[in-house]
Amino acid sequence: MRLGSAATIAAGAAVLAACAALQPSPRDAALALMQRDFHAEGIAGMDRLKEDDVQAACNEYGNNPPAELDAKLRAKQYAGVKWPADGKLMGDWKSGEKIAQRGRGMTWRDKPHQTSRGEPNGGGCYNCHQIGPDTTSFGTIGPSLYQFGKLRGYGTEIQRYAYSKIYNAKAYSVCSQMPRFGHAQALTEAQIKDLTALLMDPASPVNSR
Amino acid sequence: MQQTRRSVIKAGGALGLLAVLGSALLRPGRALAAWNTSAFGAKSAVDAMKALGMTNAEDSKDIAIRAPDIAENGAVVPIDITSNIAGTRSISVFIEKNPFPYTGTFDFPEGTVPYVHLRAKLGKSTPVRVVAAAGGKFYTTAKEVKVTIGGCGG
Amino acid sequence: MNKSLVLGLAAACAAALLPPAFAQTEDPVAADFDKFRAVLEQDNPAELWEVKGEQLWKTPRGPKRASLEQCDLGLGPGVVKGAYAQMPRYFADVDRVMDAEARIVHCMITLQGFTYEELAKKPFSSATKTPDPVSITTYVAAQSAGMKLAPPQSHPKEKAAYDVGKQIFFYRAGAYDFSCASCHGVDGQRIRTQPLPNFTSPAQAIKANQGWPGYRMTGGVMHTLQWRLNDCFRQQRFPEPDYASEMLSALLTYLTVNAQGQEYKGPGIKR
Amino acid sequence: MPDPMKIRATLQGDVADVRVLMAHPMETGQRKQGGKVVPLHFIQTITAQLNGRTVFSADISQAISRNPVFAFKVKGAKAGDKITVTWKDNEGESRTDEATVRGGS
Repeated sequence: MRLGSAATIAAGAAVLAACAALQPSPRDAALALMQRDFHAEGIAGMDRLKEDDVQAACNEYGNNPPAELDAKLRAKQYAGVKWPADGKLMGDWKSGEKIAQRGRGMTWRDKPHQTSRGEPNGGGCYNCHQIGPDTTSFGTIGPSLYQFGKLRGYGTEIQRYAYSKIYNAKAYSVCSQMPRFGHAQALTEAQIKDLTALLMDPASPVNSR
Repeated sequence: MQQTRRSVIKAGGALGLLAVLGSALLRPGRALAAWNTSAFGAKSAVDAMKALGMTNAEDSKDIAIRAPDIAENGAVVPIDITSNIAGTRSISVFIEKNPFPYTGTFDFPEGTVPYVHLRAKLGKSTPVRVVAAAGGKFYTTAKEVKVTIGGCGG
Repeated sequence: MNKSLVLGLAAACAAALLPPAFAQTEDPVAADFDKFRAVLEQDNPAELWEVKGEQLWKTPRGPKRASLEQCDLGLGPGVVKGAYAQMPRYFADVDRVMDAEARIVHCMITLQGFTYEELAKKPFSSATKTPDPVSITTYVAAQSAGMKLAPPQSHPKEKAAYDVGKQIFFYRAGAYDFSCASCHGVDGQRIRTQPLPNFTSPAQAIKANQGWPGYRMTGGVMHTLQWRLNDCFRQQRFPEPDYASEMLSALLTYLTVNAQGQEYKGPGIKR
Repeated sequence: MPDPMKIRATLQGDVADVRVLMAHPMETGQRKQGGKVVPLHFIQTITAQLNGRTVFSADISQAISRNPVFAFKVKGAKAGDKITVTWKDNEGESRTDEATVRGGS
């Protein structure tokens, strides 16, 4: 009886193990369900559900990847930043303000970015950040950028930081919630220059008032 | 009220921009009072008040307007109005910066409390002006309401 | 970590007309919004759809000329009272977890003979038309007003739906690297002027359900949680979720179970 | 045929607190849909009667919010009294609904 019982238990355990192996993990089940229950719409294709290396690391490690992987990914993202060919990092802060205000772009209802039919995308910056002194309906998901240049200095290094941070925030913090506007081709080089000017031009109200 | 209405009729000769919709609907008990096309078609609160015969309105602290300082959504701004002026027969509302400021007149026969709750569309930040009619005279006050842009729809 | 965040949300977030300055931590604006939200909720146009939904529930309709009074929302055929507060739940007849609207759609298909395709074609309200499942869901939800949320977690598939929903909630992907948690995973944040509840916190999780179905002031239309999740995924820059899908039921299971035991006040008013 | 109103009339002492929800698009004539302007379509007049006597009336514009909500207070009402509300819009459509005044707390 003892033996029998042990055998039963062993057999039961084997079945359970087999079941566990067959049972997909919650993550695999979620991926399969999303694959089945989303559909491409407008410019938002099913490819958007696929993680790239950065997204995969943040998903796997709860937005806190091990230091070594984190450093590797950051370096790779930074290396992908495309610097302006003319070497100028600053555009027009007035146009930057409009880009910061505008939240449109990249959803399934939007047209492709800056095609003949589509209007230019916005950065939606005010959704998360305080920036200029005149807009008080700003979000608080990101830090205040008011007086960005005034507080940090107007030097080239800070300009490069601002430009590359907007281009690819993951070059500095792998699991930052900030989109990679240049990397994702959500904003053009000229637009990122305009945003850099909004933050860094001493004449921009961000710094002058 | 009757007085007000009669002066309205006198003042409101020409049918304005909105003539096409002023189908002159008559109501029981108010045979003389038609929907005032020229007041509703006026593009400023001053012109609308003229069309309604509401001249020389006197500033009053006895009209209470309860509305948000900042409206969460300009499409639906709740407004409570109470007149504490004895004998108030009507309350009129003007949203000064709307394209057509005159928003409505609410009549209170004897026995009805001079109070109304309404919800209005505010195109942008604007004073909301109220004129109360009592004893053949007009009393007014206003409250500023700011309209913001919000987030993603709660 | 995550100090620099930018979300690029919403067509609604365009230019801003300006309220007086307010500090980032203190939020008198939100307090004022709450006060007048209560005024608005006292007379909620959503009640117009409750009335309509009740008629739709009780009237024989569809190719099969049947009412929905035999629809089982989990508490037995025809039992509406309290059903909404106890969903999503497992339904043996379909062997899956369904949220309220998914179940109503299921009943419209099986009992009344409508097709999923016609119901899913234009499932969200416009200025001129409110789809029937929206009105019916509003009616059903109103019959749980004042009750505590109690989505069951006893069936293995209900537990699995919670785990899967949690994965979906935290899954970062798409053009902007967003997940649901990008907006709804931390306390005390705001997008533009709109407070963002943290759905991972038991105290705030109720806000995922509270006020839905809701009369939305923008456009003056009635929307359900199906719309809310659809528009979140749009702004998350994801592809579009299928209407009344199992995936959305799983996500709703996660959101609702997190708010277990909290009082649901019935249909509300939304910005 | 327009959808019914929802009318609630509750006594507070001898004052009936009357609250009315109306289903109406209240189009401003400025909204576009599919590239076309949606024509003006709005309620212009409202009257309310208590047991047949007019107790409240209003002329309103398109600036009243979609699906209008109004509340007013009538003195001298009793439980069981009939309150009737009628609206008419600029296209000549109208709707009348009735409710019974209920005792308050």
